Amino acid sequence: MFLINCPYCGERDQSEFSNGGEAHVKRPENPDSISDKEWAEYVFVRSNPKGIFYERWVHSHGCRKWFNAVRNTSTDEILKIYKLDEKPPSLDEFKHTLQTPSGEPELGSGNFTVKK
Amino acid sequence: MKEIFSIRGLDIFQKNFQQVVLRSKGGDKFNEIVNKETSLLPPSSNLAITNNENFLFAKQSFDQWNLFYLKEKKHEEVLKFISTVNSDEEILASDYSYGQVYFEISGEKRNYYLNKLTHFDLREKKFPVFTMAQTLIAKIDCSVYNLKDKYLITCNSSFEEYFRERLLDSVNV
Amino acid sequence: MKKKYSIFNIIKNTLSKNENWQKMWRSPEPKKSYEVIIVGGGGHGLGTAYYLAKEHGIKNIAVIEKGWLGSGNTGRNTTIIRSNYLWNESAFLYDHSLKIWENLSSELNYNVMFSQRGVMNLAHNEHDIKEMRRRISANRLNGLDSRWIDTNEIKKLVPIMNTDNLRYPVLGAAFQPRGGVARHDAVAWGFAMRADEMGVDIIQNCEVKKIKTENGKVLGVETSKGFINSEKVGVVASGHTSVLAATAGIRLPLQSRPLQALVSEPIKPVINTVVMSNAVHAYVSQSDKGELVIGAGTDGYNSFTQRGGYDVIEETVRAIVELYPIFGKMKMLRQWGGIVDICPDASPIISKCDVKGLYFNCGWGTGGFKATPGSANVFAHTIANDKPHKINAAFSLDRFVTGRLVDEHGAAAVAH
Amino acid sequence: MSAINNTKSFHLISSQKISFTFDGKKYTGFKGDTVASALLRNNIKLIGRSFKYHRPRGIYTCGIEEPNALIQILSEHSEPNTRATVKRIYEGMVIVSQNRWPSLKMDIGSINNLLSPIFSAGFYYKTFMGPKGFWKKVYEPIIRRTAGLGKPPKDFRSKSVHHYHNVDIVIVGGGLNGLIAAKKLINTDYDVLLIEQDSFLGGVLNNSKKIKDIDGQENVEWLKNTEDLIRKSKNIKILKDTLVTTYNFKDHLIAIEDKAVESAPTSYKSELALHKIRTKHTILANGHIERFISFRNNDLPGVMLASSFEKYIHRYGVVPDSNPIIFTNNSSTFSLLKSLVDLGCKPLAYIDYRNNSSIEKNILDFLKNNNIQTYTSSEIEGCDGTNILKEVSIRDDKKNIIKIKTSMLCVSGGINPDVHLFTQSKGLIKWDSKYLTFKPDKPFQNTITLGSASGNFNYQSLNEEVNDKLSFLKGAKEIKIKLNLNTADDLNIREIWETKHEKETLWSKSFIDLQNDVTTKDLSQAVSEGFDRIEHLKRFTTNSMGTDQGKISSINSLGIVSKILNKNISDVGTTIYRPPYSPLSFSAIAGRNTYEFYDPKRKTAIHSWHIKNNAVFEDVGQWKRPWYFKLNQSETMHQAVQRESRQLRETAGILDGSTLGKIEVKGKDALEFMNLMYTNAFTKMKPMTSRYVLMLGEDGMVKDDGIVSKINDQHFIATTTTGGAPKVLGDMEEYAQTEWPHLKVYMNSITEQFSTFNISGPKSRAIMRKVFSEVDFSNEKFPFMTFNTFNYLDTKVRIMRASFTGELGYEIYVPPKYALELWEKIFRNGKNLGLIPYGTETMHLLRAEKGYVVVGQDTDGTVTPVDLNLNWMIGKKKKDFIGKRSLSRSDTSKKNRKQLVGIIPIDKNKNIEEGQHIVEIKSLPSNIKEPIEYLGHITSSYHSPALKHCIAMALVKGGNQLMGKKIFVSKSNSSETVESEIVNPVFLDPNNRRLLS
Repeated sequence: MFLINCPYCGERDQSEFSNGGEAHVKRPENPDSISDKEWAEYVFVRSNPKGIFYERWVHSHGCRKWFNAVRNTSTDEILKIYKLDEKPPSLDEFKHTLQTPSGEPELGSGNFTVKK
Repeated sequence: MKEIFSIRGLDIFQKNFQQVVLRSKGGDKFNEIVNKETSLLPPSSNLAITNNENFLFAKQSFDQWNLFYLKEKKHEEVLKFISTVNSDEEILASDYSYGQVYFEISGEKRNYYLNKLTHFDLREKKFPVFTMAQTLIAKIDCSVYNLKDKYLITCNSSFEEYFRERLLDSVNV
Repeated sequence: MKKKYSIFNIIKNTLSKNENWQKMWRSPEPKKSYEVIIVGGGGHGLGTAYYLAKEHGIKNIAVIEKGWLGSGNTGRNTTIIRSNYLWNESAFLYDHSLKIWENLSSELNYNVMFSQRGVMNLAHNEHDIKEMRRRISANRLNGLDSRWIDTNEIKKLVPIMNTDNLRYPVLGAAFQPRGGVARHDAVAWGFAMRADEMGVDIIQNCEVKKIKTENGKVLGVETSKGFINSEKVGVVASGHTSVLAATAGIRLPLQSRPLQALVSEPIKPVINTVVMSNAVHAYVSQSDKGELVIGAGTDGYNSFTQRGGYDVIEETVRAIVELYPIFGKMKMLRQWGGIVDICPDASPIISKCDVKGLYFNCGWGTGGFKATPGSANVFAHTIANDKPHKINAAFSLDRFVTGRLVDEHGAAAVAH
Repeated sequence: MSAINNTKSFHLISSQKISFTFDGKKYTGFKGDTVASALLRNNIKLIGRSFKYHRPRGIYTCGIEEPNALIQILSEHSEPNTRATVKRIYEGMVIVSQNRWPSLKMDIGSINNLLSPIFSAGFYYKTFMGPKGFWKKVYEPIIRRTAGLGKPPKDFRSKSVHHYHNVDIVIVGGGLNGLIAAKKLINTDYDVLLIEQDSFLGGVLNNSKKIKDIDGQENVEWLKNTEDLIRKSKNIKILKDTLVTTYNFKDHLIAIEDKAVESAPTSYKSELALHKIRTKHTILANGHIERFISFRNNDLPGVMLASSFEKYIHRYGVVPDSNPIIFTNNSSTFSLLKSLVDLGCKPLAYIDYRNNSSIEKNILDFLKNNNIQTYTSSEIEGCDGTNILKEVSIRDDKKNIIKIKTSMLCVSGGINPDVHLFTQSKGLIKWDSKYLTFKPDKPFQNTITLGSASGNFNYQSLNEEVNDKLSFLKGAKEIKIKLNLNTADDLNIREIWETKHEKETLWSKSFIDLQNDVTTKDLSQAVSEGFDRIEHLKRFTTNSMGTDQGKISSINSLGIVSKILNKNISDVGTTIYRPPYSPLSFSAIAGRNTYEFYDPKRKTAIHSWHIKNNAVFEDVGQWKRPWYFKLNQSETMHQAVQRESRQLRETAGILDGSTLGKIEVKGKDALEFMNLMYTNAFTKMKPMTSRYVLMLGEDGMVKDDGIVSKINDQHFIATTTTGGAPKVLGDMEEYAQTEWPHLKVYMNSITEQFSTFNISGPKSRAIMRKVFSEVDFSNEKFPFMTFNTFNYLDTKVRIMRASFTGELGYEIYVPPKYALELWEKIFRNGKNLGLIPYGTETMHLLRAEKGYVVVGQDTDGTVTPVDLNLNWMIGKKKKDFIGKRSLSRSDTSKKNRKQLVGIIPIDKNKNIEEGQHIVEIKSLPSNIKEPIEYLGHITSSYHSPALKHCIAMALVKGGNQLMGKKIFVSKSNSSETVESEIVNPVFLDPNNRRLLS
């Protein structure tokens, strides 16, 4: 249970929010013009990175507003929150925490106890 | 108004207000329409509350306001206002008058008891006077208005009995 | 079998002060090249290597594990085994597995303690009843031992259950007597030992960093111990599968979510079956050690941290204290989390993909343990023959394109 | 050599006598005693039996780390596995020992101890496999019977409460370091919570004689003054009897408060409180735990940790034994020596593993001056005794074995910072080769460790450490505490984890996990079988998996394994510490969010009327909905539903539909938005008309249905199913905000703002006319699927002509304040016309007669509108709507998908069951082995009072092509089937004469 800083209501317990999966996945504008495979990609396939993840949240038990977040899925740390109409931050901003694709972060992962 | 109980530093009153939920991007026209009805300007900063003796007006999000009629009017008058507002196609006004229940909670131990039911940070430095918040209390969606010496808490009326029992329970157990 | 276990062998070893036990598996350094590489040393991966060696004559295999054997979901789950799924495709797959379970201890000569104490799914409302009656009927036609039991029978099987004095009363249950639980670690160890005996190299503490491909074909894997060559790579890495797939440019319809479980302090036997409830999210069995093993739900966001939200634990515990009044005086001993990979239709993927020689066994979500031997068995077939076994044909990747999903949560079946 | 009372140390307990019962015998202790201290006072040392071998077990420690002394409290609903070392006694308490039969002294289960050589690690995995069937019938039942420690408790409905806290700083531990940290924060701007697991603050000041005085004051006096100072500070709150068990992400802590420490919990309203704390900084000043050393029979009652022995002296005023033997490898035992000598108790012998030259001179002098038999460079080889310690064997510096008779042995193998919470927070720990222990290194969260919890065992640096680590806190005061020490300066420890058995036999054992009976031999056997990773070792041997989670022994097992593997301990690593720190009550976790408050019961505005009129309720989500109304006590559900259905089609019925979701949608682009959300086309729809609508998921499957009413192109009101309401509103908000922000549209939930009544039946028009006399309800003025708003009292009601029963019908939307009044008015007016209330079951039956689907019953998330023959609801000219694209995929568009059909039995007296399947064979094998193909399943089935036979709906493969086909429907309790026919699912009034009348 982490904390999420709702851009409209302030910092609240995560239990007030619902996650909306990967951010910046645009619904195809002309669904009829794309192939079944492309459509399936839109409906069913989302990135699932270990590390930096651009995702959506909604303050479902608060103001019901959607917004975006950048979170490190290997530690759950939220690195940035931004509104839907704001430009997504560049990946470079998070280079220091970037652990993708598969490495375990030294700190904050579920897997290490002892310092090497 | 009915008193639920006053005990051990907690006083709870149940109130009957009328309420209108307004959705709009704001602006002069919106201000004008509501000002005419309420003699209030809608608060412009998010989560802020303004009031006079007849109305309480809170901005709940960037495109949403809650208007309370503190003094009960004939329902048709409220509906008339709603209909006036709705004639503007850029605003949605929905009547919330009798679908919500209203609890006024005061007493020195109100934070202590409410924090048996909610994780919400009620400390004044986090929840300033004359602001509002939407959060979970006793596992249901509620709005809380910090009116300095008391909180006004509202929730859907289907939860009325449940919510009242939870408030009582928080003091009794 | 080189290592033969029996009571006589235990006594013999006892007399020699237990100093002559052999290692269950070797710890080899990886070779330059293998015929097949399995990525992931959990039950599914080790089982796959075992069946490749045993049934398909392939001995030059490496199982590569980032941590230690069984350190992922194999060692973290609540060990429930059943096959009473709604759709034919699922029922056939899970029952294939259940049938292997029934003979697995003697097949491996290693006691995986498969305990067929029965599994019941409780119904708490009219909708549950309708769904379960439908499922039971489908199960019966598919030859599965699934039946409806009323509250009297539930009370007989689980006397400590409160069926009527609760917010959502228990109205009956779907019961599968052949279901049960098993000793999760032992499954991994048993498969590992027998695979190792047939020449499979089990390489622990070796992380696969990249699946190397060229011209649509697999070349091998880049690991923390160097590059290892192989024309066939099977990925069975549960929560990390999509991360590995991404290194080969493959996007899978998977999301990795935290799933938590907990155990109570041990008490004398009190609950002699597995009880699951979807509506109030509580499932409970009692281990042979006496601990109540309790499964909680998944969190609603992607995470690789192996920890979930505390509120999810609370959600389950408040349901079980109402359902079992004696639990009011019990205590939680340990809680932990794993990473489950969830498919949009709550069914697994056991499939080839666009890259030749690359195979995936994933998407088991919250219920993969029960499928361990069956999944391993058909996955080995798929890798060896480069085409699916008829049992896993429906669990291919192209179902998301055609729309032919095996939608187990659409059908409101319990996912665990 | 028995226990004596040390009344000089009675400041934490009172001399008030308390009597309690243990294993049927009455004992007396003092108010403030734990069960353990009271039993020790009574010279009781045998407390329980171990898990596997049923060996006798006593009291090993004086606190939460206790692995052995677990008891069952009969006077508290038979709570099992309670630590005798923590639980306080109260008048009338009844406790029993665990895991023994028939008695603690004579336990049949101890035969396992004789068989123990073959019960070595991994025993179960290697045997019990044959012959076939024996595992299930013979072995497993036997194994299971031996499971568990305590017996199952009795039913208990707790009233535990939750408290949420939002603070700036939490200090875990009210010992010396915690108090000093709190003192630093007095009158600062930080909200501080100081949490102490005991009933009193002070830690080391209460536990030992290590500190002589502090700031020139007696320990007790300083404690009192300091606590007063802290209490006076408004920003600091102290929670006593509260244990922090869990350290979650974002400095979220869980702590459990025992609110019933000194009397029977039944006399309290809530006996436990769970604190859920969100803080900005967490100061861990939670101290350390002493560890033991493994030697032969180190599990015998009478063996105790040295610091625990000293705690009993100072905290509880009981010297467990007047002349114990002490075995140590470090200097921390010096204060125990002093404490004993101060009380005139002379240890029988002092055995130190260190050699003469490395022991501090003041210790050696003290031993010499007090004439205590001292063995240096020596160790305990083992202990002997039946049920209780009788004799110890010392291996002296010349490897000679010397035997001394004694009843108590105090052991210290060193001390470990209590890193459990720190590692739960995902901080990393590091091996300290000086103190031979793991200590906190890098925190992951906002964690600060202080004192021995940080691995700092040196009191002299206390001021410096606290001032340094807390210097970043604004306004924190500089601290300067003057300590006058009474003990050795440093730990000065020498590595030893186990001692060698003089004579190795099959039965000789040194324990590494006392509760789970894991021996040092088990560890080496496990390693030799290849379980050389610490997590494997734990799982194979069950080491540290007991209720104490190996608090006093886990580092020892690492030490032993590192020696076997010839590795550094830091390379062996530790297993992951799992929350909670100590077992946490399920009742406390649940708090008040269970039992009557498990889930809110949502009630409509006319709930009270339903109760008065004998409604039987159905749970639909959180809502309570009338399922059917009982005419009298003897009427069955079937009778009631048949009666309600018949009467409605004859006269009229009214249903409380208030639970249906209602959403108001408005904006310049509302029309376009609605066209995208639903399958239906709204463009040509006339204002003030309504339409039956479907909503799909992007996968093309039906997710919800309802009625949309169009006020104008900018303003719509949509209804949803009861269960689907939040999801539909959520989806609308999501698409409006994230996918189509260019569309100007707002939506509000108005579910609760209107009560909804569905009145239908041939007499409904007549009734409506009586109730709303000014309204023209004629077909011409008020046709089907239109609506309007009318004045009613001082409000307005909206009336829509719609029906889900197939009869003429109206839906009335009224503000809840006026609902009950209107409902009663309708009844007054409808009574003579035969109006009855009806419930959801009758609604479901009546709609089935008309072939209307119920989403969630006739659909299951795998059904498209085409499958339901609802093609007419798809706005085919629309370029796009949610789910449209999915309908043209190869599988979704194929011809022989499962389609909704009607089914009727050939023999009209026969019944078809919901959920059964449609097959093509007349009778099924009694024991089905090979799968039998089926065409589909029955989604709905009712006995139709209108048609006087069973009608059913089914999803059948290629069903549309099978009209008139004879098929068979399986039966749940028989291999017989019901011969049936596939028909059109509209069973009644296919031309809608009734509906449009």
